[in-house]
Amino acid sequence: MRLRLSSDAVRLVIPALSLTILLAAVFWLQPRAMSYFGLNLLLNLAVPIALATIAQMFVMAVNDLDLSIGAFVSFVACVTATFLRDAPLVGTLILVSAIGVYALVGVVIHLRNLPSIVVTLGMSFVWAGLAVLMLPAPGGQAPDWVRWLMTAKPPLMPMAIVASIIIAVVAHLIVMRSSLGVLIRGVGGNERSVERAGWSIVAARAAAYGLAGLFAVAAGIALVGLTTSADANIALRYTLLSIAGVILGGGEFTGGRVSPIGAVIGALTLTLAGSFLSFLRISPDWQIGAQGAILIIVLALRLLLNRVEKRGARP
Amino acid sequence: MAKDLTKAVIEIGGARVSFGAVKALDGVTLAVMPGECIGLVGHNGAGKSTIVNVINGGLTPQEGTVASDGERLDRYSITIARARGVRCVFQELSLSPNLSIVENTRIMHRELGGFGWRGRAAHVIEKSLDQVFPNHGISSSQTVGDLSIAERQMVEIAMAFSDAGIAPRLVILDEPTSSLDASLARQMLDHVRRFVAAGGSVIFISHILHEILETSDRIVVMKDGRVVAERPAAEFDHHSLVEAMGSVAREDALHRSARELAAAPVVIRHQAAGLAFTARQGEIVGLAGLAGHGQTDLLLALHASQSNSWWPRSDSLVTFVAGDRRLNGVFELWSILRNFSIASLGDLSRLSLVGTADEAARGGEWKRRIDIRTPDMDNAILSLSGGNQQKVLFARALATRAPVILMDDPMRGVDVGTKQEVYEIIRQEAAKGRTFIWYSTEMDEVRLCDRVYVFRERVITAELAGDAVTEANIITASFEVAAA
Amino acid sequence: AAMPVSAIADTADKKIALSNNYAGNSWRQAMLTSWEKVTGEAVKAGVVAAADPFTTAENQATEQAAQIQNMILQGYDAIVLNAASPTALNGAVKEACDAGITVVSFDGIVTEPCAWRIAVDFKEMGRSQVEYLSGKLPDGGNLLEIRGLAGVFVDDEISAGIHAGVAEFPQFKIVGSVHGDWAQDVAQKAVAGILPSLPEIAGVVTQGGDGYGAAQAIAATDRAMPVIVMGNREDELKWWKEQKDANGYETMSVSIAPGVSTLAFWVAQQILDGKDVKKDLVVPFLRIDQDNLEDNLANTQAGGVANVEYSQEDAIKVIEAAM
Amino acid sequence: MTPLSRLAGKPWIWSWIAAFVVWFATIMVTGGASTLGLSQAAFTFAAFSIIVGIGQMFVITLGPGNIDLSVPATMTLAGTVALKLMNGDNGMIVPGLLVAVLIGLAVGIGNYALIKALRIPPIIATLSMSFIVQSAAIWTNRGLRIKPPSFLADFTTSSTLGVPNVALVALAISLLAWVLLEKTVYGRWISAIGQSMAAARMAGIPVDGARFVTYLLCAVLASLAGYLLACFSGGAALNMGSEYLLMSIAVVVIGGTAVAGGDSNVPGIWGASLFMFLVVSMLNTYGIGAGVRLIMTGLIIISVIMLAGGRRTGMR
Ligand SMILES: Nc1ncnc2c1ncn2[C@@H]1O[C@H](COP(=O)(O)OP(=O)(O)OP(=O)(O)O)[C@@H](O)[C@H]1O
Ligand SMILES: Nc1ncnc2c1ncn2[C@@H]1O[C@H](COP(=O)(O)OP(=O)(O)OP(=O)(O)O)[C@@H](O)[C@H]1O
Ligand SMILES: [Mg+2]
Ligand SMILES: [Mg+2]
Repeated sequence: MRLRLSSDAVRLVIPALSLTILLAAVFWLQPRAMSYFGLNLLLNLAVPIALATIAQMFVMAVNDLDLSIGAFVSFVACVTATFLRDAPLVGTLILVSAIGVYALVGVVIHLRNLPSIVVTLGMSFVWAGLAVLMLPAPGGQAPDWVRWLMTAKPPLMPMAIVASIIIAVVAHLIVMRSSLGVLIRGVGGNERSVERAGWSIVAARAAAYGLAGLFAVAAGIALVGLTTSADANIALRYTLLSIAGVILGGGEFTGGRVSPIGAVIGALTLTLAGSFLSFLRISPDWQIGAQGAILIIVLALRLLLNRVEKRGARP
Repeated sequence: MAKDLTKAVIEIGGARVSFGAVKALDGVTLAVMPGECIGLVGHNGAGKSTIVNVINGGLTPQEGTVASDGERLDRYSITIARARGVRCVFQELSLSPNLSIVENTRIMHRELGGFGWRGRAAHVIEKSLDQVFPNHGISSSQTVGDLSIAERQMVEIAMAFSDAGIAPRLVILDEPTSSLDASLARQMLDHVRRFVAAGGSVIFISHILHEILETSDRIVVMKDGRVVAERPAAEFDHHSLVEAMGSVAREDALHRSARELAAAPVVIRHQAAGLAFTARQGEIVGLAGLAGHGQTDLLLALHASQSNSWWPRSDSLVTFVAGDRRLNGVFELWSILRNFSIASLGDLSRLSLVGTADEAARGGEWKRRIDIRTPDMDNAILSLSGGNQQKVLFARALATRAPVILMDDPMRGVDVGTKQEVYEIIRQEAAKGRTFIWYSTEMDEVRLCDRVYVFRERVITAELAGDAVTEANIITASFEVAAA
Repeated sequence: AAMPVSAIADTADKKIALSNNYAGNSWRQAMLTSWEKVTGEAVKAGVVAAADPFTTAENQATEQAAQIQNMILQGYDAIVLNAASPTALNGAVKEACDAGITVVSFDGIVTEPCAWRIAVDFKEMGRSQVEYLSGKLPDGGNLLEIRGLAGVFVDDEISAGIHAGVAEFPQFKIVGSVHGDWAQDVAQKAVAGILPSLPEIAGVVTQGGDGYGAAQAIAATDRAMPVIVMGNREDELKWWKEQKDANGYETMSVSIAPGVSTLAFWVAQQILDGKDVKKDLVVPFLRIDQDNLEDNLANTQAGGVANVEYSQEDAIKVIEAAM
Repeated sequence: MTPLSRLAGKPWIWSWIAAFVVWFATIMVTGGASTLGLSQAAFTFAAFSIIVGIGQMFVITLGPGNIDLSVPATMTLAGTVALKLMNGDNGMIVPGLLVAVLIGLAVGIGNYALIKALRIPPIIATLSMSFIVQSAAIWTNRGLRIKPPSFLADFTTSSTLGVPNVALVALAISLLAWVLLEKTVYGRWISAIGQSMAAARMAGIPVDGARFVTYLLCAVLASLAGYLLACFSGGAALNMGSEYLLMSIAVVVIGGTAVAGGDSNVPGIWGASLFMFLVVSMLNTYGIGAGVRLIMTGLIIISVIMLAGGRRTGMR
């Protein structure tokens, strides 16, 4: 039998190649980055983004879109820098109930058959408001254990890479290997047939949103570990970043086609793209535009590789 | 089995279901005994799919009872039905295309969970596939989206017969063969007989009457939400069955009129691997061969070569009748009328404003001509039964002025009576000079064509014309490697 | 200006970077322009080897933290920083300090102890507005407060100052408060929305960049024009001038000068030069009054912001004053 | 069906009800004295959201994943360049408008080129494009605020018969959009594309042409809104469009347009735009702080969509 790459594998090859090319370019521009210390500086801020991207991926797996992730991660960051440090029990309780609210949002969206975009848009205001109430001005401080975790120096590989690998593996196990993951992706692929097989779609959606909440909480905690303190607007851009990360990683908006490993790679790619640009030293007027250009180039690369793959598939 | 053989696996008593003003089921009573295959036939919209949905627990009738093994079930649901071994193959794809076959098996069998479920699921589905379709060539790790329609249907059928702890007792097949070619359909029907012989029950819905006649033990005929006839299969023949369904059987409809078209101008041609493809004015050209061997691709290529995706063309050469209506046929949010008129808006508009009066008039005309069963063309398209939706797509294409009509197995799920009417319309339009390029999985339809191209492995391997268009020739060509 | 020879000798091979989190308004653009002008000359004169400005695509602490980390990798000797958040960059700033890099923050300062801060007393900026109004309107009256972006440190500070001022001069009462996000059009929209429900307004206290929007919104109604404290934008000053010429309108204008980036540059240069500099420096905010309006307006670029650029001597003076 | 229940079935009715309730709650604070002022302000500021919202609605109608995130940057660039060109000269109004429209066209072409030629999902393509456009805006005049021509400044800030002129412009655009959507072949096309691109292609619809025109339309409406807003607020600012990113999406979806595409409606955009302005005004009027105000805004949005919810399938 001819070796046939499954569509899942192809989905992964392309983002991985883009990341490699970008990494090579960064090393070429800035050889100093090619060290334990350099890699950590280059990639540690990708860790919370990767977690947020995985969170977004869970929601996208059930054909929804979460526009509240950025505000939610900011909210979590505020909780982490205040309650979780000063009163760990209360802080934990708040975070657990926040995950509960996330799951509840999934339930409401399903039961009332609402467009997820609008509900999560509304929720983003709610989370942002709660964050502003908690921290009207930036402040707070990361709990020591969080700070320790995010600045740990494991042997051989910097923390940023170790954490990325752990996130990818855990998410892969949940989404691609477990029964729950199959169910969640099944809902994205063909909701009606999953229902006909006797599963509860509400429960599946609640689980997907709950898992998204869980990973977003982890993102917020990791972020505070890196920044040492929080503010109410700290992660607003994670909403778009996480969507871009899922897409860069080979995920799709509909049909339950997602790839957790790809999503982590996508998040790393986005972070690296920013560094690549600062190493290029572009005129300040065009620095913002260059960010757009690099996104375009990375995605165009995806197209190119797609073409090559197609040609290979049809002899 | 120690169970009392006289007790029905499932018994529906006096079921009534209405959707708004439509009475989909009007007091249907149906008992399925162990070890029998019931053939369920009826025109499009007769209520067959609805009764199926009642039996599998997906739809609670507004009135009526459900009983199983002599015990009345008051709270019947999908879960209870599955626990009692009721399985269903739906017409529409009911696998998740983004999941692998193994993962779909996991979804279908809730009891498969626990550590190492992948191995068990693979074993379950492979065993069933091997049993139903020997030499199927499908690997259980493939993603369903990468399979052809026929392969997906095979997987679904195998899924319904698979046993992962709760053995299937009643398998409902709602037009399972619509995308299968003759040989695969044969394998499935043989398996149904084996299953029934071993004590299982089957409800088999099909518009291909010979399949029903040769496979069922008992035939139930439905019409307008009621059971109008119920007799052992041996007491029916093709003619009487069609009559029972309320259509007039026209034997002559299934005969091709010999026509001499060699002198007519060629209207469209295409060169891919294998023999060149041409079609002449007024010709009905068939595309045959095993399902999924490149026929649809040719139609798509012809369509793409003749249409412009940037600029509207009022004089398009081709129009298309979809077979996979969910995927590329129906606009689900729209009314029947809008679905019908979308391809001929150029003719119905002035200064690019749509003339709604013209549109309604044209819609009403085609509703009559092709008998779309609906009280009002402004109803949602999804309120139509599957077969009637297909008729709307047909009307959409015929109402355009395009001289070439591409048909992608468009009769899937269309009832016999309607088919005859459509054949007649095709014949008339062809006589007026329109060209039909017709991919079909049904031999009867292929035999209606003036000329037939046979596909194998995405290549045209044979061209049959005139009296050479016979079942034997087509089957031979389908299995032969290209002579060139 | 004549450079002290020693400075050239010690910092000629040093590289300084500007880390900026936002470029989307005229203030920031003026800040970047001043930076380029002053540092360009300094680089040409050989005072430092490089002074590269960097701006993030989005106004987010996370992105700026990544930017600072990249600067560490690029081997800059000093980072001049206008921070998106006083605390959220502390992690990155600490990394920079640990790598031996001098970090000087200005305008948006950071709390990390290893960094230098060139701060403006934002609280005082808010309080002084009310103080000014108390002189102009001894009887007091109702005030409308236009705030900046919720959750941002500067917004909180100025607002706290304004509220402290109101406590000090109890004849004033804040009857409405809206967020104008430091943007003319947002302020205009927010003021127009709350205005119909407000009683008569005697004064409008602002945070800069929003006075003209408030004036536009009020002019669209038939209310009497209250005293609007301006924020040094050219269009605000011009409007004020027009009003002054037409009906003797009186107010004041206060904001931080965008050129403070150049002060931060020189301070960084001095630190690299081995000067002992205190961690906390204060610069006065730039205030325009009725009598110096014309001069300031004449010196301000059309469509820009009233500005002051600093020289090395100015920096040395500021440093010594703090000692 | 009674007329009332037919009305309740319209997807746009809920945004209107919500706008009315909020309006009423706001004017009650002053016992009704602020009725006229508030209404005029609401129509004035809603007009800008309406114009960009209509463009966004056309794009969203194209189906899942279609969205234009370059709206704010386009507004900024069009406003900046047009005002720079006009330089306060009343004689240059028409060239200024033309330049704004040209910028819209250019951005639209760029957007669709990325989507089509490079197969980039629209959400990312337009986001990338917006960065480039924003840079272009910075580069053109580095954020200096140039005054609009006096005629335009007067026109955009005054009213005709008590109705703000910008609202009249929005009304004219809305009527055109309504005709386009409901009565023309093009409207049918984009609705069909939104429901199923594959089916639309097979039905002979020029899919690329229709999508391209839609992205053009959205960008041109954004540039028009930028032009008007810059004149209205006395000069273009580099951040003047940023509010309209979430706003343009919010007014479309709150207005009852199906997020999954294929089904759009113009009246809802009006209701939702008025609502979005009024809700902030109401909370400001009640003196509610930023945190609580944000929470209430969110909860109100969710309540509106819950009331209007329970829609047909396929609308997620
Ligand atoms: N969900 C629904 N809403 C409205 N009407 C429905 C619905 N489901 C079925 N109907 C109507 O009920 C009747 C029976 O439909 P059903 O699908 O059972 O027919 P069928 O016998 O399966 O036809 P076909 O051979 O075309 O599949 C039809 O008139 C159909 O229009
Ligand atoms: N979303 C929906 N809204 C209304 N009616 C629906 C909807 N989905 C399905 N139906 C109706 O439910 C019935 C069963 O649908 P299904 O798609 O299973 O038809 P089918 O009979 O299996 O297909 P076919 O007739 O091709 O043979 C049909 O009558 C269809 O019109
Ligand atoms: Mg049916
Ligand atoms: Mg059917």
